[in-house]
Amino acid sequence: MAVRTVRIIVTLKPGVLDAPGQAIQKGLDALGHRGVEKVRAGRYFELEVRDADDLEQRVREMCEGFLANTLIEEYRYEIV
Amino acid sequence: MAVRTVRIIVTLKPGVLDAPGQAIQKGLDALGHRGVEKVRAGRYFELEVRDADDLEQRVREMCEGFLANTLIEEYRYEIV
Amino acid sequence: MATLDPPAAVAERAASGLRPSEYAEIRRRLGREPTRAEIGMFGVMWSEHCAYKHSRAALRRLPTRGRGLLRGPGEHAGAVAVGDGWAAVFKMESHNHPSAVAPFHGAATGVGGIIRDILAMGARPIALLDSLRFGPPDDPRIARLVDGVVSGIAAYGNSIGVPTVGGELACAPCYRDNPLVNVACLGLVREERIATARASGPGNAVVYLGARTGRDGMHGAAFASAELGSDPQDRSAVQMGDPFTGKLLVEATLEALATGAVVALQDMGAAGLTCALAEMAARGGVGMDIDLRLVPRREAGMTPEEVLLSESQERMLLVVRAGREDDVLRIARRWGLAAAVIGRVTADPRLVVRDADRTVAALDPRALTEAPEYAPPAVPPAYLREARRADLGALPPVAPEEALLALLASPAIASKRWVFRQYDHMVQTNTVVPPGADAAVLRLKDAPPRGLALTVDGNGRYCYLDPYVGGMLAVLEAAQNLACVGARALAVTDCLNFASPERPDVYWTFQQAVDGIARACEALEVPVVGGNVSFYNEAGQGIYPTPVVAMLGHLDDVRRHAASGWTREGDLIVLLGAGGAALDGSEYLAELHGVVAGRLCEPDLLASARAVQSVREAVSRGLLASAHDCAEGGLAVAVAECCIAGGCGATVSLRAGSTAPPEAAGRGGPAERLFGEGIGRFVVSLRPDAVPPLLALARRLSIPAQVIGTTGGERLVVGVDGAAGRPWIDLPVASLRSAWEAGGLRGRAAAGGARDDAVG
Amino acid sequence: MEIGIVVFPGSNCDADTYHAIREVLGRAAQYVWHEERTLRGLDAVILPGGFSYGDYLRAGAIAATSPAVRALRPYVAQGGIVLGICNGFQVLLEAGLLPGAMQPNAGGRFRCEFVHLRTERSDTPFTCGLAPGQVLRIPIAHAEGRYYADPGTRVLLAAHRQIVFRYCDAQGAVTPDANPNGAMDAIAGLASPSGAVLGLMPHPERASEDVLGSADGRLIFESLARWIYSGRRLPAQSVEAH
Ligand SMILES: Nc1ncnc2c1ncn2[C@@H]1O[C@H](COP(=O)(O)OP(=O)(O)O)[C@@H](O)[C@H]1O
Ligand SMILES: [Mg+2]
Repeated sequence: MAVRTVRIIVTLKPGVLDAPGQAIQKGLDALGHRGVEKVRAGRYFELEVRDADDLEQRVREMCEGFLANTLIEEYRYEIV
Repeated sequence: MAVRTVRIIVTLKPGVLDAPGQAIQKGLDALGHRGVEKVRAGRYFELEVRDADDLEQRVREMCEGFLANTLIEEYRYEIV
Repeated sequence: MATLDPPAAVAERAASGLRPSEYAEIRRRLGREPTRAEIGMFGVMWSEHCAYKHSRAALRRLPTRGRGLLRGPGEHAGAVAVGDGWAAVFKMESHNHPSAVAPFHGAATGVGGIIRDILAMGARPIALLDSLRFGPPDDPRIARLVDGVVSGIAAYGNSIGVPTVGGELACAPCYRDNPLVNVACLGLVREERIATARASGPGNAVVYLGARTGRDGMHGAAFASAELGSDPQDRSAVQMGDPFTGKLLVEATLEALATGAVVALQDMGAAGLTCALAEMAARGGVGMDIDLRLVPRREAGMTPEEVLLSESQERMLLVVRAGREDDVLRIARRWGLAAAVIGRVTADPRLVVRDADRTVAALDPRALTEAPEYAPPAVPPAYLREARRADLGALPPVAPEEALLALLASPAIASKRWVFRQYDHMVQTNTVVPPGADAAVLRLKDAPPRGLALTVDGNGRYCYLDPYVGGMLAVLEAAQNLACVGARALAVTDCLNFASPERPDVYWTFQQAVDGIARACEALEVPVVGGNVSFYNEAGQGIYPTPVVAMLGHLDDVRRHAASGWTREGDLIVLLGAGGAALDGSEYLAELHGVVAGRLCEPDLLASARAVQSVREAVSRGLLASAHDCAEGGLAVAVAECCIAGGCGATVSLRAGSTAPPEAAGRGGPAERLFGEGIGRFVVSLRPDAVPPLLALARRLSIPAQVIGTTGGERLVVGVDGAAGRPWIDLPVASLRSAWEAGGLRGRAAAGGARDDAVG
Repeated sequence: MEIGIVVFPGSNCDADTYHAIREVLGRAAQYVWHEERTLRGLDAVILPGGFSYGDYLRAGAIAATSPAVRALRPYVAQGGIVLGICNGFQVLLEAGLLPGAMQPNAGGRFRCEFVHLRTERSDTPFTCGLAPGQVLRIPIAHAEGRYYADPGTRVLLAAHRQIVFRYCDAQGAVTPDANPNGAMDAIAGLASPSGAVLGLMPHPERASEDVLGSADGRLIFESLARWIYSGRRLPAQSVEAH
């Protein structure tokens, strides 16, 4: 069966403090990179998954149940 | 001046040990998600940057000098 | 047997890093041209990092005998008896080059590597120490490097569950492009269960255990044996650590050893599988027959050479009794580790490496392990004559209070809390004295009330000015630090960081430093049980000669230890020891005047040993409320540190001496008396009624002792006996503390948060 | 009496906890392998600190998928009591046995140091030997200990008195300076409404002997032993985060 690549990006929900993002912004600033007004930090996953009719449904399950903590994080995905 | 959103994904170069990816794959397996053949874990950054003529050049500099360690990581970006 | 692969091509020969004379020697030993795999194996095994080609002769100078020594150099780490049948295994190693190019992963894998050295002795790793050198931290690039290294050590040590209980950190411009990252590890094992790396028993299985082999970390040993350059070849040398797998490997290995099925074992560190195969076979005088196809791999399409030379982390090689392989494989499965029998021990001392039906190497393993030894020329560096002349009279005046605050904020002296707070220093619940003291103290859970103490010390600036004296001072300072917590020195391990040994002036400093370390260890009667040499540290200008010494000590009763802070009002402060105080090579000259110069005076080793003994005895007899040695920054910094540590002030009054104004830096002047450095001086505090027994003890050991003040109040006041007018120093303890704490955070803001670790 | 200590791959405070219970407290303890599917017969279960599965996703996330953790729900439903220490707390959150989530510490770094805790509730199996308001000195050691819950949950936490320990200063005052990681409401210890499940960021097993600088953590284990010994039982309950 075909294998599909799934790209998932998980970021903090708006309103949840993004301390790593802020630290990175400071770091860029200290290195002299001006004009960076905001940084959001997140996680990226690239999955190779065997194709199935319910692939999209399964990807959502993986995200909600595991890859993202939906209490504080949101996710988006792309199946290629 | 206009502010542009830059999306950056940093992943380990192929061949470099991806311990997080391996652990996450095991976790998905334990949860009964069959058919996941590979997981790559990476980092995601979303920057709001003031536009400039050399924006692309500057994004590359931020990636090479700070956001990614190009010895072991590769990055891709998208300016929206 | 299948036929041997054809000889290596000329290009492969060239890529191996071997010299023409070495290649000729290999041909002579083999009686033929080496194969492609063999040339690769020789290339790594005869690299400086693995073979100690330039250092072996000098290292023989180090004393390796001593009370309680169970295993000296030769195995992975030395072992000393610590009582009740327990042995301590102790070793230090450098990870300088990898940390320069990938601070986080370089430092992390350094921790993993030294932990597996200890594990290879059959010991459970129980503590880590880190010794770090960087360029000046005010530069954001350096701040990031520091941050990456500290985070890497934290990430690996914390996750694998071995506490980092102490260390040191200093900065100087010479380390700007070539930081030093040295890590020491201590392990514990029952004496009768110390493991060996000596393969034996023809027919026994050679078992691979741990992470799968990938292409990462190719040529790491060769990398550590060359100068850091901009060569993109450097890039393939970075290894990635996985502390999670490292932890599983520790547990699985100890469990496997407990079954009694394991005959010998070794970690796959530098030079990977090649080194483990060759060394285990050579030590045992046996051979091995190995099939590389059986090696668990992470990637498809790896060549035999890649499998042989990969430096993938978290792997061990075990020799397992024939018929008991399953005992080990079962344990590996339970812990989720890859494991496989990849070959057998043979009686014939030949290492035969096959790749299915091809034989890629077939040679006597000793040919690989007995690398040529070089005795390079050694001449004193030209800079010495100039550097040893320090014209103190010409220095601009600095007020003592200003100098004290600046010294407290200098990276070497300032608070390291921001560092060790990131290290789990309590896991395993043995830490009695955490980082922040002169030495860390651990209890021995299984042999109460015994304890162990650990410290790591070295001063590159001293060694730059006089490597022989500098080497001695590193050892003495370590012994002093142990004495301050009440421990008796048991063993030393060292890490010798130098530039290229092929430069005669560098080599001279190396020999001198080794000699100095040896002399001091002999005087203290402490054996050097192991260590590591890191050459070619010369990115940029070349580093100071930087030997670093880690010392292990023993306490009969761990509850009888001391700390440096004064906590009680009304105690008397005594200065113990005969050491002089000079500004030559001092932190004061470097920090306040940007001068690295002076002539170090050679310590009186026997007097130093007696001073160390007096303090240790005083602590273990319970005479002292606190003990601290005078190190960087001299007496003034030492008393300030005691104030800060205990949160209590003091009034100190020195004997009247020269009449120079307090700002002057001349010989014998106030600056020298306050900030001059010199080994063999301790500041202790005690109840007035304990002073007579202390003085009696000092007299018995012929150690000068002098009451110099009283604890109490909220200020530190340092003046001269009978002098009128304002004292030299009169500052609130709170100001001392804030200078010291702020200094610890210098450059920190610039570090930011994006690191080269994978997730989050 | 038998206390089970779950061992995950990557646990590193399992042996410390075992030592505290066996050698310090003198009570029976046993290790429970993470693949165990039932926890029957155990008087209490402890999820120890460490880096389960390397904590490579979010801390505790992978361990939450293990059979032993999935067995916690029925175990608690039948009256069992559970203590999650540090990584164990993170696992309990990820498994939904306690509400909320952990985020990286406010300073962005791992922090290992002694802190003070104020006891907010002393009617749980783990605090029954403590007085309300009692201040304990116990170390923390974590990188992700910044507790967060959404506003709705926060209201429920208060309503159900789920906050058991808060970070405070030596005098017991809850101040921003005394909060080492930026945790919401200075939460250091959080329980299910009945008190049967407690998540605790600090490490009581590291402060159970004077020689280690504090024996305050022992009071938590002694409470647990007393609770079990007295045969007290919590009513069987539904195991929801609230
Ligand atoms: N890199 C480090 N890692 C851990 N602990 C450190 C580090 N650097 C310094 N420390 C700790 O800070 C304290 C002060 O260090 P240092 O000034 O070198 O002490 P000393 O002069 O007595 O050798 C020691 O307890 C030491 O263990
Ligand atoms: Mg000291």
